[in-house]
This record gives sequence, structure tokens and C-alpha cells, in this order.
Amino acid sequence: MSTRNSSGAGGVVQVQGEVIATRRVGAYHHLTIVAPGVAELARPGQFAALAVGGPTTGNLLRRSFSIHKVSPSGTYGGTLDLVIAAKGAGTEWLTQLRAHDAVDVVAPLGRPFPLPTEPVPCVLVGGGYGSAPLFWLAEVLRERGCSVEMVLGAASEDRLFGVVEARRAADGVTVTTDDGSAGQRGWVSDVLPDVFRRTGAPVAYACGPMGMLQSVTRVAAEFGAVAQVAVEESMACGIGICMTCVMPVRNKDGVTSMVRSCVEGSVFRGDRIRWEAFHDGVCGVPEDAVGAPRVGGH
Amino acid sequence: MSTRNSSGAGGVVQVQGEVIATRRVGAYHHLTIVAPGVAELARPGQFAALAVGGPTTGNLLRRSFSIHKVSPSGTYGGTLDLVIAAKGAGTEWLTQLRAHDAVDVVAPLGRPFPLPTEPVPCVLVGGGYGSAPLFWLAEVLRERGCSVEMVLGAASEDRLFGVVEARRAADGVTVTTDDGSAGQRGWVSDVLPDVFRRTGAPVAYACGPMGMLQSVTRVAAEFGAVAQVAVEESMACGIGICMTCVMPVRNKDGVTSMVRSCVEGSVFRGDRIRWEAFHDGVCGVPEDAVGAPRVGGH
Amino acid sequence: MAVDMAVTFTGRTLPNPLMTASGCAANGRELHRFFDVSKLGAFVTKTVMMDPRSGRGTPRMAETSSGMLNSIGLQGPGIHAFVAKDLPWLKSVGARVLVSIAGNTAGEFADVARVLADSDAFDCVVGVEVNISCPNVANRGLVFACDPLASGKVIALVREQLPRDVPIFAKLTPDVTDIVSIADAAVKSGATGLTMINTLLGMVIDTDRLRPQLGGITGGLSGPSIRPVAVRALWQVTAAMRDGRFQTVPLIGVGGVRTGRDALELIAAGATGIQVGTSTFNDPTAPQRVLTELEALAESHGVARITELVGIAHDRMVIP
Amino acid sequence: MAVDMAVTFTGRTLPNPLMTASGCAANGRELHRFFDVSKLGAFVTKTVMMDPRSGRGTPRMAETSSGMLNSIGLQGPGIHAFVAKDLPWLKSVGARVLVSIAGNTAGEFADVARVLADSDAFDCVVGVEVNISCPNVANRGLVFACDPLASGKVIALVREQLPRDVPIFAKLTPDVTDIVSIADAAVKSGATGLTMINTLLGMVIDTDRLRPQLGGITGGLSGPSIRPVAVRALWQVTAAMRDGRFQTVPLIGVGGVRTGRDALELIAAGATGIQVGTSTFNDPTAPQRVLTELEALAESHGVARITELVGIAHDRMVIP
Ligand SMILES: Cc1cc2nc3c(=O)[nH]c(=O)nc-3n(C[C@H](O)[C@H](O)[C@H](O)COP(=O)(O)OP(=O)(O)OC[C@H]3O[C@@H](n4cnc5c(N)ncnc54)[C@H](O)[C@@H]3O)c2cc1C
Ligand SMILES: Cc1cc2nc3c(=O)[nH]c(=O)nc-3n(C[C@H](O)[C@H](O)[C@H](O)COP(=O)(O)OP(=O)(O)OC[C@H]3O[C@@H](n4cnc5c(N)ncnc54)[C@H](O)[C@@H]3O)c2cc1C
Ligand SMILES: Cc1cc2nc3c(=O)[nH]c(=O)nc-3n(C[C@H](O)[C@H](O)[C@H](O)COP(=O)(O)O)c2cc1C
Ligand SMILES: Cc1cc2nc3c(=O)[nH]c(=O)nc-3n(C[C@H](O)[C@H](O)[C@H](O)COP(=O)(O)O)c2cc1C
Ligand code: FES
Ligand code: FES
Repeated sequence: MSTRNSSGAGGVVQVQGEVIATRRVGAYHHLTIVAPGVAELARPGQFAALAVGGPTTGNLLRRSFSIHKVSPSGTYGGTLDLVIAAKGAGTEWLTQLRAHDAVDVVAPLGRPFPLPTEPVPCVLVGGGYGSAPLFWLAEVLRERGCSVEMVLGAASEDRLFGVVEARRAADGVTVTTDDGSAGQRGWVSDVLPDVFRRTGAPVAYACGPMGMLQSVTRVAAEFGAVAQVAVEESMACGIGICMTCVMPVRNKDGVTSMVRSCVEGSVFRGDRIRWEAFHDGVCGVPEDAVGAPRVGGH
Repeated sequence: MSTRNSSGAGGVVQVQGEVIATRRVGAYHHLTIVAPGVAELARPGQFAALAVGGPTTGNLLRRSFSIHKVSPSGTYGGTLDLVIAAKGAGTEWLTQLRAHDAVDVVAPLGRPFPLPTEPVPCVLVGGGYGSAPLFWLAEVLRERGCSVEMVLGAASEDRLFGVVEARRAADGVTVTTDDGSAGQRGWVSDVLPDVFRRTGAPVAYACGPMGMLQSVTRVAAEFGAVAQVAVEESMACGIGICMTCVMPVRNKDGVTSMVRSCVEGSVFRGDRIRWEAFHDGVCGVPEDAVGAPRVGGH
Repeated sequence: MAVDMAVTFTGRTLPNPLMTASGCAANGRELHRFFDVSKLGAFVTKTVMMDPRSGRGTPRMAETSSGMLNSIGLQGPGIHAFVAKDLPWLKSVGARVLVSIAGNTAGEFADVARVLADSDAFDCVVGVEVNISCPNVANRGLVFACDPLASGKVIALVREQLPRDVPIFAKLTPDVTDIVSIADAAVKSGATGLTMINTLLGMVIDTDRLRPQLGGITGGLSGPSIRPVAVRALWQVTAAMRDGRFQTVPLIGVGGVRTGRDALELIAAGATGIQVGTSTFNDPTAPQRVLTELEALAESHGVARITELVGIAHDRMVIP
Repeated sequence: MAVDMAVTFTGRTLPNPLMTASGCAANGRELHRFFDVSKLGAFVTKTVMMDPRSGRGTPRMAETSSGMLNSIGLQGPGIHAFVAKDLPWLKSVGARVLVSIAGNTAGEFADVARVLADSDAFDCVVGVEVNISCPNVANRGLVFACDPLASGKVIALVREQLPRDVPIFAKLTPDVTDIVSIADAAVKSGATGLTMINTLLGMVIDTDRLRPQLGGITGGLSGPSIRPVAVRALWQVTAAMRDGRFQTVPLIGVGGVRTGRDALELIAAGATGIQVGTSTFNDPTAPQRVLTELEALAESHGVARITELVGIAHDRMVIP
């Protein structure tokens, strides 16, 4: 198991990991991977980028996954847990790995969830496997004296992740499903106003589909809260060198640029994201963005 | 396990096989694959073409291997045995398969070794893993009353295959290695004259590197014997549709054409092959071949 | 609801869009051991020239990442043997045949077409594919499809030799600066359809021997690796026809199709027919399997006819 | 015996042939977390233009078989920010920098070159790569490298802005009928080297949504899938230079290099330098790893200097 340590700041390692456990959880696969060096550096909200397909593969690009949890030491050395939904070729391959199979891991990546400096109530919202990074976050928040209210939503019961764990990790849990197969029928945004009203939380953390993140941002704003959202853009490298994962985001001076979600995110303040530029799976460059195409295109 | 039966003549199946045993034998890997339907059709000298790399692979072309043996029924259904040397990406992948892994098999392919109609002495010559198909052939020959003399050669001891098996399968066995690590030091062609002289065999069967096949052909001719040689040309499909595996071969009227070694071979009469067209890994088109390039090229 | 898979080219209706690709299926007998070739929309034969040809020396192939390189050099029996043996066999099993032809000169193309048109089994021929784009010719200058004028001349001469109702497809190479201008020239000269794409000119070097791996030095690159180039070529030519830059003709898509999804990609870009080439080396039943997968996919998209999907991506663009 | 890996371009000696590829390594800081970028022969920066550019909307990528498609659209900070921030950083870590530049017009290329030449950190610049071949421009007509005249004009103007001893590499596209004529024009206009190849124009269609997958519709195809095209391009241009068709200049090979063996393939075809692009997305240490692997391979071939292997396949042909 080779570990190449980062030579500069930032704290990232590339390691040849070894799967030590893999189990189905509803529609997902929960993998535990021995990945020495990751646990010591990782913070909630960061992600890992995995190579897929093995030595003969035609799938070259890495796949990114939120870090569910890490454990610095154990019988096997430091481990990394991921929750993976089989979707295309790469996740299909990953979810079919067996114990002792090798997998190349680059982690931790991206900016973690910024933590409140005061012990305030926090709302954590997870959509589908988007809840994966929230339990660890909840633990860290509670260690700092924050109370934690969780809202988990999914299309159906099998696409919820961690409802049982949530009851332990949070002070209150609300569950929604689109089809009503578990918890309340509907979307997380249906129940969120109530949660903000009840807790008075000044901050919400969310991870899940873009539509959900946008509504969490909107509802949070209605209650004067800040939403910190972990976005999911298509990523080819995960480490900031390809420029495929960009999104239009305002900086604190109000200037919009196309920023790389893998290095400047994947956690952004929701109110900085130019949500109106996204529709139906594509995202345009807002006209006022730095270097936006002039008439005639570029 | 799906079996698509051939709809025409020729007797070939494409099956999703399952590896049930894999073991190292010297420098090689011996695989046993459940491949229903193959055993009933196969004859010694035929080969199997395997897809490699699994669902995400970038290695598209099939790899061909001589059939070592088949068994029509067993605990698991019909099986197929192959002896594989890890060389490039595909054989590397195949030799790392574990029990219960799936592998797509097309077999049997090619023309088998033609059998003598009389019970005559036969010389079987195997170079490296080229001996793999010879034990089954020996069995069939002896069933017909032929006596069998085997000559096995390789670069070194670990590259010999089946020396022990040979003692059981043949009436006499001679072993040579280039470095003298087992048997006699030297090439099979050094010992062959003696074997022909001793047995008076009118036919030799050979499988191994091209250089060896050529010398078997030459020595056989010196003793008035016919050599039936199983050649190894690079093959993209193994089933006769790509035209990559051609070699210049004379037909019985003496006319040379570039014929597909996967369907018209891989067993040829050695004296029909235009050996002089081969050198250093390339093979030209003899000027007198049907449709050979005219001056100016084509 | 089953999807109607029939497609029509210049008045000829085929039961479905799936075809073999020239040179990737020999002339039928070999694949017929794995599936009934008459079930395909059409069977495309190995390019045939006037005289028998030995093709090139070996090695003739190199595997590449998600593809392969070949330098077969148009090995074949010559048109007379082809019409005497191969075509009658294809007819006997009920195949609809798209015959691929070539020549060293424009005149030879015409001669081959004439022999074909005069042959007994010609009634099983649903079209002629004119291979003006084979990269495996000794002189790269002989790739007619690199030049609009040369392309046009070949097509015009072949057109004269064939009955008016026989579709002619010009097979194009993507190795040109502007494929639309070649397409334009071929259509203006009488091509009633276009096949895109032939292989890309490529090369592999044997790093042990430090010399070209193929006997023919360069070869044609094919397989899934080149699919994005095929999709792009189909898209550009379809866009040009939709813009009215030249007469709209049906396109046959070829290049890297391995699954029904791949076929749908080419169809959505503008292809009416689909050929499966290199993938057949991986899976001998590929052309038939792709048909099954394509039908299921088309059904999942809720269309009644596969033709509703031809070029559909041009109508679905999102301008953000 | 260690192999001497040094290579020389127009008088500048680099410790080894390995480089990042423009647009596949950002401007250094990100990769420096994984390995010391000053250990590479040169670091090639993301193509920079005069003004800041947002690049295109998303999706900007699609994975393809053994490769990918991108339509970044030359996002960048503009040359002024580049020389103020990125170049000094690269200099500070000791990197030798090959700066990739582009312009919307030939004049803009020259302007960018002038700002670069006038900048404080210019002494870490070992050459300028002139990207006349980016396919991600709104108008395909703007790909200068599709036309010998346009290519020549850009190179000549850039040449005027740079000190004589600064090497200029023209980066070419393989999407042309005759790459040798473009190479010829670039060299005659003052390019002291050529970089081959940029991406191939390609396209992927999303078969669920039945529309182009990229926001920019078409994109550039890269990765191991295109390596045979890169090898072929290097081979053709090297052969033309050996034939004396135009002055011999050093070539930088790029396209699908993932391993030391791949690098050796490009070198044997004629490349003196090697860039690693897309494979870096798979393995962040790829450029460095390829160097190590290449060195070991060169050693196994028993050469004393890596330069002995440049173009060697041209001398090793077997004519059967
Ligand atoms: C920061 C981040 C965290 C994520 N966390 C999780 C998680 O915890 N669990 C989980 O199941 N999934 C997660 N995803 C989504 C996951 O990365 C994609 O589902 C996966 O990459 C798809 O790969 P595939 O081979 O199945 O699909 P394919 O469609 O074959 O992927 C093709 C290419 O597109 C990229 N791609 C496709 N979809 C996405 C996507 N949604 N996001 C990023 N790249 C994509 C892939 O990386 C690959 O390069 C996360 C994505 C990001 C960006
Ligand atoms: C009729 C026949 C019988 C064979 N029997 C055996 C056997 O019993 N045991 C064994 O170990 N090997 C055998 N071989 C050789 C075996 O097919 C090759 O070693 C194997 O294909 C190499 O694949 P690779 O992925 O390791 O190498 P790569 O170099 O990656 O192969 C690349 C491509 O070249 C083709 N190729 C490369 N070398 C050969 C070759 N020698 N023959 C055919 N195709 C080749 C492969 O099929 C593949 O398409 C046989 C070959 C033939 C033609
Ligand atoms: C081994 C081989 C032989 C080929 N021979 C021919 C040919 O004779 N005529 C022709 O028009 N195309 C020929 N082609 C090109 C294919 O028909 C097809 O255009 C190309 O391979 C792209 O499709 P694919 O990726 O599905 O293989 C050949 C391709 C291969 C791989
Ligand atoms: C995401 C991405 C961005 C690229 N951006 C540039 C660029 O800005 N300038 C340029 O000259 N080439 C650019 N390229 C092309 C590469 O430099 C290289 O020529 C090409 O990708 C082939 O090499 P590869 O197969 O190793 O990636 C880009 C390629 C990719 C994949
Ligand atoms: S994924 Fe490559 S820059 Fe973000
Ligand atoms: S291997 Fe394809 S024809 Fe023989």
C-alpha cells in the first residue's frame, strides 16, 4: 500500500486503498476502505476521488464521493467510508468490489463545511445519499455544543440513507419521501420552514441534488439563516486541474466568476450561487460573469 | 449462464463461462472454465477465443488459446481447460481471474489436427505452452492404436508444460531446454532427427513458436514425414471476419494465397506454409500469391 | 408497444436500421454461425475491387485503447468471384445486401459496379456503398474522399452504371479539414446517401522492437474510441443538410457502436442506418444484440417508429 | 547505467522530455501538492488569452471510451493576471515554463506574446506554445491550424514579439486533410518547433435527454483513445522533415500518453518532448511517473541518451 504524501499545503494524499468491507444499505453500497493518511487530514464536507475499472479499464476519469466518515486507526490502519449509488459504469464497478480488492484513492479534497464559532442550533439537510457526510458533521457540531436537527429526504424509502443513525446523531429528525413510503410524503422544503421556525437555527448545511440545495438556500434565507451547501457538478479530475466542474458563484464583493467546485467548493454559501443560470441539467455563463462571452461568442 | 448455439454448420458456441479453478503451473496458469456446449464439439488442435477485461475494459479484442482439454460433463456442467502465459494486458487479466469469475468464451474454433487413418507411430512436439493441446491429442491417437512419442521443449524448466503428464500420455518423452535447466540442453530440432529415426513416424504434430514449427516441418520432411503444425498469428476476432490472421499458404494445387489462420488453420500442413515470407516478426506477401501487389503497390 | 424499426433509403425499405460494417463481417458465412444474418436490416460486404487482392503482409493489426488499428489492404476475391460465390450465398439465406466496392481509379469503381449490376443475384442488393475512404492504400493520395472533386467523379461514374433505383452510399473519411464539403460533392454527384465514418489514419509503434507495429506502417483506427468523431461527423453533415446547404439524403452511421445506446447516439445525431464493425470482433452477435437493445431503448423513449429519433438531438438543444 | 534524459530545443536544454499538457495541469499549484513540478522538463500552462475569459457553460465534459471530451472554452485569467500571479509562482518553485498562448485574431496572439515577453518573470519561460488549434471556439473557422496561411500569419506575428532565442512551438490539430502542409507553413513562418496534437473535434449525445451532452455541443477528444492519431501525425511530419520537405525542427508529442511505454512510442515516432494531459486526471502524478517509467525503459534499450531514441522507428522499418 503506497502513500504519496502531498509535497505542499492543502493536505491531500493519493493512496492505493484496499476495500475491507462492502455492504448494501437500501439502494446504496457502503464501502469501508483502508486508506492510510486520509483520516488525519479529512474534515466533514470533503470528498474523495476514486479511480475505477482496474488496469484494463477504458474509464479514465475519477469518480467523486462525499466522505461519510473516517477513522484514523483500526485493525487495518486508517479507514475511509463512502456511500455509493450505482449509476453508470464507474459506480457499477465500485459497488461490485469485494473485500481485499484494490482501489486508488485521492483524498481529502475540497473545502469542508465551515463550522459555526458559537454553539448555535444547526439544521442538516440530506437528499438521498447526500446525507452520507452529515452524520460526521453532526458529531463535530455537537462536540462544539451545537444542537443538531436533521432532515432527510429521498424519492422513496430505499433511497434514504442513515435514518437510524440520524436518530442517534441528531437532536431531532424529520424524514420525507416523495412517494410517502417513509416519513412525511413530500419534499424536504415542505418541512423546512417548520424546522427553522422551531429551532431558530442561523445556519443550515445541505447535501443533495441541486434542486434541493436551491430550495434549502431559499427557505434558509426566508428565516435569515445561511445555507452551506455541498454541490455536485460533473468532475473529471477532482483536484482543480481540468476546469470541467465550474459554476457561476459570486464572491463577497458580488462579482460572479465561473469557479471550480472541486477546489473552491464543493461546499459553497448557497446565496453565492447563481441558481438562475442552471436549468434542466445545463448551466450557462451569466452575462455579468468575469470574462463572459461577448456578442459573437468566444 | 447463457448459451447461444450456432445456427449453422461448424459447431461453435458463445457462452458466458465461469472459472472454477485456476492454478499456477511453472510460468503458466492453468484455468478450468465451465463452458457448456464446448466439450461436445471440440477436437484436439482447436482453440477458444476469450473476451478479456470485464465490463469497463478498453481491451476489445479476443485472445485465443489452444484447448488443453475438455470434459463434457462434471459437477458443474461441461468444462474447458486452458493453459495461459501472462504476456500483455489481456492474459494478465485472465491469469488473475479467481474462482466464480465470469469469462465470455467462443469455442471451439479452427480446424483440428487431422488424425491418421491407420495406427501409425506419431511424433508430438510442443514448445513452451504449445504442449497444452498435445496430451488430449495423444489420448485420441492412442485410442486409435497409434503409438505416441513426445518432444517437449522450452527456454527453461519453468516454461515447460506437462512433463509429468507426458510420461503418462506418451510412449516416450524427450525434454529439451535452451538453458539445460531440464532435460537435454538445446532445441527440439536437435533431438528430432533421432526421434524420427527411432520411431519411423510418418506424421508429426507440433504446436509452439513459428521458428520451432518451421524446423519441425524441415526435419519431418527430411524423414519423409508430414508435419501438422498449429500456428500462432495475431488474431483480432478468431472467427474469420477480420482478415488480420492471414498467412501465405499453398493449396494442394500449389497456388499460394493469404489464408486466414483462424478458420483455415490454425493447424496447417507444415510444407504448405511459405516459411520464407516470415522474418523477424513480419510476414510479406510472396510475389506469386494470388492478388499480390503489383509494382507500385496496391 | 413494439416500435416499428423499419427504415427507408431511396425507396428501399429495410426491416430495421442495423447492418454489419464493411470488412468487419467477411461475406456472411462466418457470422451466420452465430446469428441469422437475414435478420439484419442489411448485410454490408467486405469492400471488393475488380481483381483478386492479397492485401498486405502481417502484422495487420494492433490493439489500441478501446479500439484497434488494421491494415488489411482490401484483401478480397475480386468482383467476379464475389458475384459468383458470395452474393448468391447471401441471397440464398435471404439477406439484404449492401455491397461495398472500390477501385484504384475512378474508372475501376465504375467497372466493378457494372459487373455487380449485371450479376444474377443482383436482386438481393439493396444498395451499393462506394468506399472512397480506405486508408489502407499505398498512396494516401489515393484516398478519394480527401478531395471533393475526386469524390464527386467516382460517385458520378458509379451512378451511371447502376439502375436509378439502386441507392448509392458514399463512404467518407473523417480525416479531412471539412467533411461537409466532401459530403456536398458526393451528394451533388449522385450519391443517394452517405456512410460515415471510415477509420481514422493511425499508427502504433512496437516499443520492444522500436518499429511500426503494422506491416503497412499506418492503419485505420476503429472501435469505441472513435465514436465521438463519428457522432460529430454525422452531426455536422446533418446540420448542413438541415440548413439547406445541399439536398437532404439519408445517412448511415458507423464508428464505435457497441451497444444499443451507442446506436441511439448516432441516430440522434442524424443517422438512419447503423453499422456495427469492430465490436463484432469482441462479440460475434453484436449487430443483432445492438438491434435488440436499440429497440428496447426506443420503446423506453415512447416512440412508435425508430425514424422519429433520427436527428432528434438537433431539435433538443438547450441554449443556456 | 543511468540514461541522460536531457533534451535541447533551440538552444535551451531541459533536464528531461516530460511536460504537462496545456489545460490539463492548471498553472501548477494544484499538481504541486502531488509532486514537485520543477522536476519536469517543463511545465506547460493553460492557454492564456489577452482578457479574462469565463469559458463555456456546463456540462463541459463527457467521458468517452478510453478518453474524454471537453469544452472548457479557454477559461482563464487573461495574460496580465497570468504574468502577475501564475508565472511568478511557477518561477518561485523553480519550474521551467512553456507558456501556451492564444488570441481571437492573429494580432491578439502577438499582443499576448508582447505582454509575456515584457513580464518580470519571463526568465523562467523556456518557450512559448502557440495554440492555433483549440477546437473549443464558437466558430470552427477560427481554428487557425486548419489553414496553412492563417497558421503562418499567427506564427510570424508572434515571432516578431519574442526574443530570437525563445523557442516557439506551434500546436497543431490533427483534424486536417494534410497536417504536413500546416507544419510546413508554421516552420517557414518562424516556428522553431511543433507540438502535436491538440484534441480531435468530437461529440457525445446524452441518450436519456437526446441532446448534445456538452453545453458547447462539440468538444475536444483526448486521452489514450487518440494516441494512434498522435503517433501518426508525429510520424508523418518527421518523415517529411527527413525527406527534406522543410527544415527539421524538434517536435513535442502529446496525445494519450499514460505510461512510459506510450511516451516511448511518441519518441520513436519523432517526438523530442512529451506532454501528459488527460492521464493526469486519472493519476495526478502521471507526468512524473511517466518520466520514471520512460527512464527505466530507455535504460532497458541500452541507450546512453534519451535523444538516441528520437525518431528511431524511422530507421528500423522492416520491408517484408
Ligand atoms: C463532490 C461530490 C460528491 C459526491 N458524493 C457522492 C456520494 O457520496 N455518493 C454517490 O453515490 N455519489 C456521489 N457523487 C456523485 C458521483 O460522483 C457520481 O454518481 C459518479 O461520478 C458517477 O459515475 P458513474 O461512473 O456511475 O457515471 P458515469 O455517467 O459513467 O460517469 C461519467 C463521468 O462523469 C462524471 N460524473 C457523472 N455524474 C457525476 C456527478 N453527479 N458528479 C460528479 N461527476 C459525475 C464521472 O466522474 C465520470 O467522470 C458525488 C459527486 C460529487 C461531485
Ligand atoms: C491459435 C492460437 C492458440 C494460442 N494458444 C495459446 C495458449 O494455449 N496459451 C497461451 O498462453 N497463449 C496462446 N496463444 C497466444 C495468445 O493468444 C496471446 O499470447 C494473447 O493473445 C496475448 O494477449 P495479451 O493481451 O496478453 O497481449 P497483447 O499484446 O496485449 O495483445 C494485443 C492483441 O494482440 C493479439 N495477440 C497478441 N499476441 C498474439 C498471439 N501470439 N496470438 C494471437 N493473438 C495475439 C491479442 O489477441 C490482442 O488482440 C495462442 C494464439 C493463437 C493464435
Ligand atoms: C479489420 C477492419 C477491416 C475493414 N475493412 C473495411 C473495408 O474493406 N471497407 C470499408 O469501407 N471499411 C472497412 N473498415 C472500416 C469499417 O467498416 C468501419 O467504417 C470502421 O471500422 C468504423 O466502425 P467501427 O468502429 O464500428 O469498426 C474496416 C474496419 C476494420 C476494423
Ligand atoms: C480539459 C482539457 C483542457 C485542455 N485545454 C487546452 C488548452 O487550454 N490549450 C491547449 O493547447 N490544449 C488544451 N488541451 C489539449 C491538451 O493539451 C492535449 O493537446 C490533448 O488533450 C491531447 O493530449 P492528452 O490525450 O494527453 O490529453 C486540453 C485538453 C483537455 C482534456
Ligand atoms: S474537477 Fe477538475 S477542476 Fe474541478
Ligand atoms: S482472427 Fe479474424 S479472420 Fe482470423
